[in-house]
Amino acid sequence: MSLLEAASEHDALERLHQLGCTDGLPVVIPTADRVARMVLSTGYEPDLVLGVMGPLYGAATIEKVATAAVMAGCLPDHIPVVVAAIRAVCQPEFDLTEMQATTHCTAPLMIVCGPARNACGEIASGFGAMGPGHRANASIGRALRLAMINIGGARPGSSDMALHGHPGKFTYCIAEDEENSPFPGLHTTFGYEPDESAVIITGAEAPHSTFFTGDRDDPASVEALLDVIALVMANPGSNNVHLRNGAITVIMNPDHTEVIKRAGLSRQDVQAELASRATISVGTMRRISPTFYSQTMQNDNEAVSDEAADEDRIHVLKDPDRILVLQAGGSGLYTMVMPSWCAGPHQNAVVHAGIELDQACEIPGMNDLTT
Amino acid sequence: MSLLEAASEHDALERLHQLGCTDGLPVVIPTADRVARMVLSTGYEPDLVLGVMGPLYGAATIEKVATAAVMAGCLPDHIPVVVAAIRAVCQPEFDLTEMQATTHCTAPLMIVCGPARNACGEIASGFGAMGPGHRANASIGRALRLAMINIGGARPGSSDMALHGHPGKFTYCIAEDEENSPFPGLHTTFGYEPDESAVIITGAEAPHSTFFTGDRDDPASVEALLDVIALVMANPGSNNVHLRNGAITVIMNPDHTEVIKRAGLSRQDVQAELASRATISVGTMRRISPTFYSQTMQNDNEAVSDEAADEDRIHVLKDPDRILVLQAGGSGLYTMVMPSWCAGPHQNAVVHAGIELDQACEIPGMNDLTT
Amino acid sequence: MRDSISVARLGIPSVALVTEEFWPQGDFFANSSGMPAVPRVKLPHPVAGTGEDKMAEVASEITPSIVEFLSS
Amino acid sequence: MRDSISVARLGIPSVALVTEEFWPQGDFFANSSGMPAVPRVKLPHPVAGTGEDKMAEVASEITPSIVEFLSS
Repeated sequence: MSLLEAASEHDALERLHQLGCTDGLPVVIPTADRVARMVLSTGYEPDLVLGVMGPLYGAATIEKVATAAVMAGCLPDHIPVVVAAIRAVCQPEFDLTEMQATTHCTAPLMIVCGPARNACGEIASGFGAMGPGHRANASIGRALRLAMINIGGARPGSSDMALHGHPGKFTYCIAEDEENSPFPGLHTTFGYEPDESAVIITGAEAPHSTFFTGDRDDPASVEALLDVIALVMANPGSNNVHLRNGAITVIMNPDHTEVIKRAGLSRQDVQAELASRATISVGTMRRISPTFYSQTMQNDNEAVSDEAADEDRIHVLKDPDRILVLQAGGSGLYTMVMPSWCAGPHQNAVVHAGIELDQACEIPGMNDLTT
Repeated sequence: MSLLEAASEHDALERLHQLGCTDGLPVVIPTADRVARMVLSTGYEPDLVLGVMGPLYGAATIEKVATAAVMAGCLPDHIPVVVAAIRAVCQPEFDLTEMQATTHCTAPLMIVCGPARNACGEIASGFGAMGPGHRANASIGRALRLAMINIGGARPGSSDMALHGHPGKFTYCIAEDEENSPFPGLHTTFGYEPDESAVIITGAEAPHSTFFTGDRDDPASVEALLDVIALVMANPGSNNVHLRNGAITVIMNPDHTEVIKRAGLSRQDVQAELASRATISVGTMRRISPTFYSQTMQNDNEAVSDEAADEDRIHVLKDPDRILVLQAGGSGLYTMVMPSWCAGPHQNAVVHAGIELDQACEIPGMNDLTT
Repeated sequence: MRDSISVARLGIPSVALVTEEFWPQGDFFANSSGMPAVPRVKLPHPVAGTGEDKMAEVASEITPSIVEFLSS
Repeated sequence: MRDSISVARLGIPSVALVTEEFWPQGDFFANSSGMPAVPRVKLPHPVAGTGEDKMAEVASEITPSIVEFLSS
């Protein structure tokens, strides 16, 4: 790795901006010393390759990933989550190269589960967890993005062809609110033990706000909640409706999971209900997509022939397991729904990787990267 | 203003994180010298008050705004847009205090129009303009947020009660693609001359991706495009549907505006068509909002009585002028729709302020804040 | 909360009803408005959507403190 | 573009059709894949949705260069 030189940290920052190595915001300058200490905190050798990141096909070595983490503003506490995230997105099922290159706005959404939520710097799962003010969330999510830029080579308009993108392409990381959730940890549905930690990653649109106010006196309240979430999942603009078979994330606030809990529904029940309710009519598809729809439906398992009635309904998702249902956020009226890209060879597969909390050696003063 | 002291810039950064003065990401340390130079670049006195920002009711002086801009990573070139944005959001019609305090995810979306797009540091309007890699967009949008945090006092879970927020609360700033747009500059609809510059601000959700592929051989193509955008505007999760009368932003890519242009529609035509098509059925509202809907509809002008049929349709927006229609983004299949919050005394009024390009004195080397 | 502060400013007795979850925000507004002692009563969270019985129970629990504030 | 590179790697003659707007991305992929000279033909942008006539016109314009690439 060749080293750049600069007269001051601020000259270095300007240089990194000019080289296109930032996301447009200030970074911590990845001096050799800071990167070396971040590498040390991973517990791995600097040249260990975690995966290959397209479209540049750069090798994501521990050293390069540590560099991205330093630039993003991470503390050594955060690095186990960053390492796991890189492992996850480098799995072939994630189609990272295609996702980086697509014209769709998709960005990797990181969901952190298990004890790492606390051990790795208090990753927020409550009020405003997808907004500013939470250093762990902000810098961990950004470390993945800076790796995608500098190791994977994503640059807007030349290699990253997102028409508009969305602000989650700066940083997009939350923790599950496991303690207050009626559901078991989301990671357990992917085969992890409750006391293990994992990051679950899906390519996602920005969150779509979903308003619902319940009424405990009305036993049909849960039906209304499931219906409005399903309607947002089936929103006629999303790729899920046009391409189907992607993944959709549903992040429910505690008041909404309370409605689910009172109705006695498990996570699997919610997934099944949402998959069954999220439909769109053949007539709407013919109206909004006269050319594309008739071409794609020929390849679709859910055979809808030219003779289908306008009232017939098509399911938006084929696989209920591709609906990620979890609790996060403060208590109130909103659930968040993230539609997705759905394209690429694996059509928006969800990936995950275990977070290793005992990998790093404890080094006194290690969290003090800032001197 | 009292000055904090630190042994190094990195100690200062940690201190600012601990004090809750950042968004969780690294900032440029606002040293007295850097702030003074940024103040100088505004062309105003440091104690000029641009407005008052709630819920802390802090006075947005030029010096404090310059401090936010330095922290955000702005260059002096960017500051005229930041000053205009602060003026805009401090207008009473914006309901800044309520917007900062709400449980909804809303964030101010800045749309920059006129020559300032180029004069203030090449604010991007093309591929990936809402994502990373564009310094002017990223740092101008973030300067407004850091002012909202540090002058306005927004902190997640105590004063800012957004349940989840969205990543546009870090930074959310784009330019209009005026040169390639079939529409006149968006600012001209607010009374500015084409050669003037302005920032238009609306409290917005994150962008909702809207898929559409046209067919030049099909004269009904424009109908399909308008229909799918209207359906996304009327998505049953959004506050616009439940509270109505907010603002909705529609950012069309060049391929989609081409369809509009071929059909001979003006911006006003598009606004009128969308306002007329964006409807939801009484039956759907009764189903997804059994309690809230029956309460709110009593106060609604668009009188829908208990005797209304389920098939009757309600308009989502009352005022077509609150649909902001503009072109931005790369060429392709997606338009972006931003629903909104709709609450507050002024129900999501759109605000704007002129950008003064001749205010700052030219000072040699002024853009070199980085030494 | 803000309404209550505005009303109190006009010299009209007022009490803000604030749920537990929003109590810190209430404090914040009271302080930033320069009326740190503006009367407020704490409700459990959430209240909305919890049903008639629960709301009646909450109402009967808090009414005495509201009356006390308004008559003091 | 990536498909074309994969096919070319297998030794099967291939040409990528890339629109003007995506030409830089094509270059990027060709370079990052270590096949900077992988054959590609430039199309106007956009092609999709521009109608039968336009597509026929584009097709007749580019066919000779595709044939040339494949037979060389």
